[in-house]
Amino acid sequence: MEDKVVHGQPDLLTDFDRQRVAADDLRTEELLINMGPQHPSTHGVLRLMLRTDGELVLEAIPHIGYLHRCAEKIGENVTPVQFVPYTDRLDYLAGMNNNHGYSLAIEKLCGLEVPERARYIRVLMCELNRIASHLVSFGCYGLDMGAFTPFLYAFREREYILDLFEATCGQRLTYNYLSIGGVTQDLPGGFADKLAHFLDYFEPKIDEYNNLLSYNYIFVKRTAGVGVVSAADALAYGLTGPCLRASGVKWDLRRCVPYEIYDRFEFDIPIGIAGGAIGVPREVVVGDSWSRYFVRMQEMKQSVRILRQALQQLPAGEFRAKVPAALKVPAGEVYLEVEGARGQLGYLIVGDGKKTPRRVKIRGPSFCNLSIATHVCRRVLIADVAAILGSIDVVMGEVDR
Amino acid sequence: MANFTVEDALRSRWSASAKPRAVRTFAVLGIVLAVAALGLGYLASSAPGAGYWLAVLGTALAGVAAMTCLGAAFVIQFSRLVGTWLFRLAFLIFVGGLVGIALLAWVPALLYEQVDAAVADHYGAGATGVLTVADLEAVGWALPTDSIEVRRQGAVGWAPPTDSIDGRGKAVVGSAHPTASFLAYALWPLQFRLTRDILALVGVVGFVSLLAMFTIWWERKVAGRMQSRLGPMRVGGWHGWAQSMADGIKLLQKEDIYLEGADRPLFKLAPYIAFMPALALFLALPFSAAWICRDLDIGLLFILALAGIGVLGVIVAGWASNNKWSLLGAMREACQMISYEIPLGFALLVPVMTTGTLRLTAIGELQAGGFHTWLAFQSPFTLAAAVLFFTATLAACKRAPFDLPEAESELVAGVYTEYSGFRWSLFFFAEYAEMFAVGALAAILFFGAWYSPLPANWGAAWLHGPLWQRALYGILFNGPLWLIFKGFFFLFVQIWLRWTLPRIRLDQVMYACVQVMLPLSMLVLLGATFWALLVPHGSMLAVVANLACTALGVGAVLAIIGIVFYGYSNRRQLVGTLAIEHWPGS
Amino acid sequence: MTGEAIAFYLLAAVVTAFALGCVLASNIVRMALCLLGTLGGVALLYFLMAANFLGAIQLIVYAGGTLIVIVFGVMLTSRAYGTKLRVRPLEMIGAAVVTLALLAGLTAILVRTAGPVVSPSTPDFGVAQIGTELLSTYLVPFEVISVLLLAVMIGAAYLVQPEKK
Amino acid sequence: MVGIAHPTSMSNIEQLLVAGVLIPLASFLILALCGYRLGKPLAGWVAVLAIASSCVLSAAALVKWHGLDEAGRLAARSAPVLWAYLGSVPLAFGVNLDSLTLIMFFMVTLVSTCIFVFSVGYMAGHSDEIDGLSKFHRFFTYLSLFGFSMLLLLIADNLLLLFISWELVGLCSYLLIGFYFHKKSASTAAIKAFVTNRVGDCGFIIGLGMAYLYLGDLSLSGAAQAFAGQWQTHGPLFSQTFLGLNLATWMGILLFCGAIGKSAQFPLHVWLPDAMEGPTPVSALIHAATMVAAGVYLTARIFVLLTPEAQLFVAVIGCITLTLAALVAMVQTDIKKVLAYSTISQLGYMMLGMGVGAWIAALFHLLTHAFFKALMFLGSGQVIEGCHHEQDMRKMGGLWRKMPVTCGTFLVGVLAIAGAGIPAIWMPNHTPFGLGGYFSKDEILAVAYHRVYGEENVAADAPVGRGEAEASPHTGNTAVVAGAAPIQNPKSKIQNAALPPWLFWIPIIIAYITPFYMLRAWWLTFMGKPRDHHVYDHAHESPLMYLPLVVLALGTFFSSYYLFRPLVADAAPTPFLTAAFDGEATEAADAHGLLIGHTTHAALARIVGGAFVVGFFVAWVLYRRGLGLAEKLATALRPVHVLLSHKFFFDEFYGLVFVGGTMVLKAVSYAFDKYVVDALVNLSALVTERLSWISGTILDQGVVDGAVNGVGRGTWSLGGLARSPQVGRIRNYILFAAGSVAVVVLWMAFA
Amino acid sequence: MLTIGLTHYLVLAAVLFCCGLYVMTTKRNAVGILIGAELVLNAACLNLVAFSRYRTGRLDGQIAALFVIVLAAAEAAIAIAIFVNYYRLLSTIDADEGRQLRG
Repeated sequence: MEDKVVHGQPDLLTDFDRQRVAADDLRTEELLINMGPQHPSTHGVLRLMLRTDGELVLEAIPHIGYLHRCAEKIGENVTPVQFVPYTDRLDYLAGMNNNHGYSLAIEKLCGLEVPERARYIRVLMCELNRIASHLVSFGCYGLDMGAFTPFLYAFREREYILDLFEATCGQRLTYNYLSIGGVTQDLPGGFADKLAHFLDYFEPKIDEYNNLLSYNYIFVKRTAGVGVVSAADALAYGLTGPCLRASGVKWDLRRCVPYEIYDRFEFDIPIGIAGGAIGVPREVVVGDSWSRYFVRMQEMKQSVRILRQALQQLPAGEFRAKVPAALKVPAGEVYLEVEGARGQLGYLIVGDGKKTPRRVKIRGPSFCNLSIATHVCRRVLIADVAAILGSIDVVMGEVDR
Repeated sequence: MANFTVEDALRSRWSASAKPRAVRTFAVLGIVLAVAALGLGYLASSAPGAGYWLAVLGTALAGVAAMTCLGAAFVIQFSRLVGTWLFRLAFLIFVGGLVGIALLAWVPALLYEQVDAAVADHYGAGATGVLTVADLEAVGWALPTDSIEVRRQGAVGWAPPTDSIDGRGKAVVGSAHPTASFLAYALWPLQFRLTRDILALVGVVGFVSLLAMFTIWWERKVAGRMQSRLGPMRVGGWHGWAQSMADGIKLLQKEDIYLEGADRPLFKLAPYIAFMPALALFLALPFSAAWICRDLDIGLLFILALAGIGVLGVIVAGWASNNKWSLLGAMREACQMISYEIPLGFALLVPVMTTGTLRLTAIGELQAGGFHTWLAFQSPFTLAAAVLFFTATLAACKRAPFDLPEAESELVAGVYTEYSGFRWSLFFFAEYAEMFAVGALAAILFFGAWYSPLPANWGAAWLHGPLWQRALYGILFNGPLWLIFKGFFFLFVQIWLRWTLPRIRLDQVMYACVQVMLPLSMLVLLGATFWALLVPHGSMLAVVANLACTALGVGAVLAIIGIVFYGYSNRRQLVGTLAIEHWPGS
Repeated sequence: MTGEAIAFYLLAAVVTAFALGCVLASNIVRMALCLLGTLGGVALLYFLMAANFLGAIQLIVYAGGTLIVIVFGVMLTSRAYGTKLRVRPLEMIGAAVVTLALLAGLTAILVRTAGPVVSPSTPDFGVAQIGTELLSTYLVPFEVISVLLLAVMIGAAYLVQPEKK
Repeated sequence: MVGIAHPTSMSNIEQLLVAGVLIPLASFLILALCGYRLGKPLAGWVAVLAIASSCVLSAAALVKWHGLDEAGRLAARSAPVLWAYLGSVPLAFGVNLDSLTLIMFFMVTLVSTCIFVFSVGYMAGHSDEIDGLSKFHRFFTYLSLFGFSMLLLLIADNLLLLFISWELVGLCSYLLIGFYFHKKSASTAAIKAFVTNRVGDCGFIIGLGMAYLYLGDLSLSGAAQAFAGQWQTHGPLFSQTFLGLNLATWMGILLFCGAIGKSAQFPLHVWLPDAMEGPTPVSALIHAATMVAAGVYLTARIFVLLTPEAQLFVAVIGCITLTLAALVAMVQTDIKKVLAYSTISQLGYMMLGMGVGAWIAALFHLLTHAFFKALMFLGSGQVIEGCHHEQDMRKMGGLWRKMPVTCGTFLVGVLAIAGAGIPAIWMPNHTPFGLGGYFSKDEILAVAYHRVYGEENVAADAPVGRGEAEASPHTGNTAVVAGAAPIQNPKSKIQNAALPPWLFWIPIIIAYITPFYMLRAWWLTFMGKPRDHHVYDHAHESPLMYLPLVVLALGTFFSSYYLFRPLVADAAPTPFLTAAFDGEATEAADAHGLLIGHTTHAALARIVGGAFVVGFFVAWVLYRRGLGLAEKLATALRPVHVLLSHKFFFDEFYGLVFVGGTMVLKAVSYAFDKYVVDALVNLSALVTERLSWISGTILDQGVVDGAVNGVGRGTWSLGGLARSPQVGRIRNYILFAAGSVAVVVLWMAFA
Repeated sequence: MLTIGLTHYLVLAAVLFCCGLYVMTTKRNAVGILIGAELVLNAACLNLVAFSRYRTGRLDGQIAALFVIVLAAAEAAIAIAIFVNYYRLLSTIDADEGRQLRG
């Protein structure tokens, strides 16, 4: 199957190709169009140069760098504790996960032991933030497809999560909560009840949204079979997270290379399934936009499962280890990846015994995921570009760093 | 400005010193004018001949001016009080205006009836001629009803008390009374076509502007409710009713931006090309059998033609913007439009074929016999044609899920990308006017036009009764209110779809048209033809089909009502069961 | 000066103005818009001549269909920043001379051969008559045209199909 | 004249017939739309069900019709439905309800039903997947469409509707011949059939145009009346001549051209043998039983429009055809080709019958022929299918052991086509005995005999001249006013003159040849020793396929004189311009059964009564011991054998003349274009260019002065201007056209 | 002058015709030529309807005009298809460039 893929449009999609004849008919001359950096469906300041032929996109080249803030360089000039807030601004939709990765990497380098309660709180926060991030993705994807209403629903649920975050750390977007050695403060009173309440409320909503959007005929028609990424391509382009799993690769760091305490929880890894299976429309191809979108919807359910278990097991105790006031980054090198909301978020930290690390390098999943865009956006319609980009779900803060 | 209200506007306009001065000026002026009016009135009572009329006119003018000035003084003096009351009643006034405009439908009809009857009375039935004021004066209000009935069968209007008719059915001509003279002067211009046309034009323009403003606000409210939010709430007080007006004012003040390299004249012209046909098609759109600006024998074609021309404005806008997104939008519009006009036309042919006329009033009149006589329920094919028509009009009006020309998530804002301010709003006026027009067209062609679901002949007795009976008849059985209601219903369905469905891709739009709707509409047309040929009216099959389709229609209506009631009674539950009270201090 | 005369002269002025606009415009889309004006004016003239159906058809088919196809064609075939295609002045002069000569000749003939002004001899025909005529007297041309339209449809689809790779 | 009728006002019989036509159409639509989903056996059974119900309906109609008296039959006809006006000519479509329609309808549906059933078995054995798509349902789709169009053709009461269905059956024929279109020979044969038929149809449509123009009415009855009126008033059809023949004759001949093509008459017979490339059921149904007979049917329908000259033309064509085809059939080795040529030959007999005025006999022969030829084709299909698609008779032999039923039923067909029967004079009770083929062929020959030799007998008791025709009560409903002043009889000399004798004698000779080649085919296939054991071992027969054979064999038995002929005779047109002989024959036949003039039959019995015995005997002698003797004979008569086995070189001749001719024409026109037109164009361009070059360059250089430069440039641009008509600019062409118009207009205006 | 008769319409049609002709002869853009042709056709239609109105008293002129309108639509569709092909082939819409077929 791999060798059949020629230009990102596998041959097996013959009847979709047949439908595209209409698009081919409008072929006239090549047009260079600037999609972004202020385009509504590029999710931030991504700029795509589209070489189109009428409505048919021949090539889409991403131009990045509009949100570059020298995050890595800053990381080399501030102490690890000071750098944690900067990580919030990488993937600003899932700040907790960013904090988490960096903290884990520093802790590993410095050999710090994190208290048990803090570990659970970290998992709670990461999974909640994953849900929040996927909700944004879900809502915006609907918006990209021209369905406005799901966006508002998604944001309504996200509000509740942000309320929880606000109660926990006082912030709604950039938390600086998961810090080196644990979390900055303990959970507020009554948090467990609120969270349990929220989970009970939220879980059935996922099915509702599936019925509302995922199985909508038009939505399926728009997304299924569009932007198919084969497993081989996904691996070759270094795709991670939902984008990789949608291509049928069962790879999730939380399960495959367990970090923190993820090995203590039961959860499944949702992957892309070919059309015809239960709950999957017939038109769906493994690795298409619908699969990427739907993997996120299923991941929210899994996160709810993890949250429930973590809440049950949540121990009492310290929320933070004793961290020396003047933490020195020991000489050495550590590279650590966590499963962020968008994929594998990696931190490479090289220390040389000073207060500041000598080198900080961040592997942003969005950056790698975006690299597939050119490959996939060949001979698709302009509307499909929005569908593909939305399903890749990039956050420009992380791409540009 | 978040809390800007009408009250604020009223309050901020007047500085401390200006207010008493204005009040004083207006009060004095008012009193002077009132005295003048009284004097002229005195003169009028004694002056002979032409002087009498001059004095009467003067009295009237001076009286009106005096009332205006005194009123102004009062309003300014008690501006806070008035503002508050206005503020409270504002929405009522707004909605009342809307309804009033619709009700005004009757007023011209009423007056025209009087004048036509007078002409008929004077020159004989069916003849034409020009009446002088004196003729009208002599006729007065006592007009025979039978001539009215002959000329305006089924029209809603006012009829004089029947006791003023003598045994021969002729009016008893009373002596000229001063009120009769006023009326005669007022009615005299109405016998000319030009006057009526100008009045109708004014009505149409007023209706379209009000309609667009109301619909934009309504759409935002509906969208809000669908998305578990409130929609506009601030401007105007009650549920932000003045939002569209505020937006309009804002848009008027905005800078009119042109792009460097845009084709300026075309760029400026395009919104008008889009707007004018949308406005003009109301000229041939009957609001009821009596209230129509021009009852064309090809009314349907006329409306179709104008709807087709309006598209050109959008296309030209896209082209003239010198923006590739706009260009793409324009191309989408062009190919979508050309494709969907064909199934639209086919679907339209079905009622035309069934009724055998292109005159919209004639098509409407055929559906007077109640719910089951509505054209959509005549056969399975007319029902299918109604559905096809509605779908095609969605595409024709660029409404979701066919809103590709402006597809904001794909083409930024499509053809409207480079437009701002008033020109931008003109496109939206056109769009909403057209939406209402196709909804009304659907009602006229398929869903009983201006008739209520009740058979009109149930109220036939009221048609000749006193004014209140005739008004009741107009509300219950037959009248522009029903058409407006139906038009708004279809408009609501369009809004409903927009906030529910994702957008279709271009190739799917074309596929849906060429491969699905086109053959389907051809089949429906063919089926309707054979139905008309082979199933005689009143045969068993026809009756069964009619009843089945009617049952379907009734079911749909009941389902919608049921859903509405369910939604309304469960409105608290639907929003969400979670209420996280905020932590203290957060 | 009857109402008809006023309307005619007004419409004639509009039609001529738009036709001249077509002549003078260098931008192809403007030409198309002027064509729209001309078509609309001619349609109104049809209304004036009591050919209501024809007027409406003119608006629907010409203005709503043909013109959009033309504008669509313009968009497909000209870049937004297209170079102006101008003809040499000599050619323009030649064309002007020829067309003006033609106009002069035609007008002269028309004026010379004009009979007395007679009032229109037709009753106002309705749509029904046109339909009856089309399906009886003019059945054969009607059918031929339907076949032609089919051929045109296939031909147009064939012409613009993408070349096979 | 033409009443507007609501469809429901049709009589019962008409409704039955219309339903019978529409059911196959419904089946066609069903199969075309969802035939693929119905799958392999089901799609076939849908078609069978449709045609079988048509058959039942037509049988019911026939029974009803049989029970009606003359008045009831007249009453059963309803006014045609007005469809539209073609100019001033009303186009009304209705059902042409008469005995011929009914009996043909019944025959077509019955034969079709048999063949459809057979096809289900036949096609099931074929793995017909092309490009991954099964062709099974498509076959039945086409068959259903054919059923519809053929039946429509039968009930058409209007030449235009007839033409439409005529073209529809042609289309079906084309589709079905080319059914195995991946086979080059099949697609070529399909195209050949289509093109050849178009040649004929070309004539037909011109004839139709003439009918429209001169008669002003395209309905069959209306045209006949108008024709009569023309004759009476000596209208343009009769007064105007072209190449010595009057236009009426030309119209008849042109209309008959359609029949020439469809019925594979000389010279357009070449397509039918090739059409055997189609599946065998198709050959049986379309190219033997029904469609090719449509030509004869058409001739029968337009018989009243044929002048005696045109009739002679028909007879001559028929005679030539039957001779050529029978001769060729003698040497064919492909079993289907033999049958194809025998079909052509029999069609020739029918046309001959039509031409000599044996209207009833020809149609009677059509009916009997339909049965036995369908029977034999299906038999051959059974053989071919059983023998692993082997069609060469030389490789068969001895198959009777393997396929007894086929063998027996085939023999019935052979006997029928050979005209096996015992003439009345040799029967003790003077009642002849024989199969249908015997009676029908015999009657055609008898009529021919009369026309050649028995004219004096006939002239006495049958009116020939117009005057008598008017007076005769047989004229019935024709529009001739009795007692009208006799006008110049437009009938030409040959009306009263006897036909040339060879029109009688050649068919007689062929009547001897027919049993020969038919028995040859049967013997080579079924009798003797197996010559190819591979084929022999494979041979088998299946009940689904031989059941229809049995039904058709029964039909062949019973399609006899007593059952079919009276019905056909009912429908015979009251002779108007026809030779009145047939009227006499009808009278006689009705009165005495078979006694078509004792003398004639006695003479005939002496001449051809034993023809089938002779033919059979010769064939038996020749092929009794296999092919050896025949091959020796072929070597001995080599030139004749070559001529016959190459089918008189018709294909080669056409290839040379028409295809080659077109090529030559192409070459000539190309040469003309290249050497004359282009040369002229180039020359003028060259001259203009030279001129401008001379004026621009030579003069300029010759005169050095700068002032002259301007002149030179001017000349150059003038030259350019002069050249501009040829630079290919559309605008300039328009300008020049407009300029010339302007000159003319100015001249008109001011001169 | 004050009563409108046939000649008025004919003169107007002549003006329209000449405008169309001028457009056809002076525009290099192929679509422009098409627009000119449409003007010419409109002039013809106007003539037909005027004759029908003022001379024949029958519907023939209107119906002929109807056919002309339909044919013009067909013509435009084919012409645009050809132009699109032309544009693909030559990358320009300049009618003067299409000269490969000249003698």
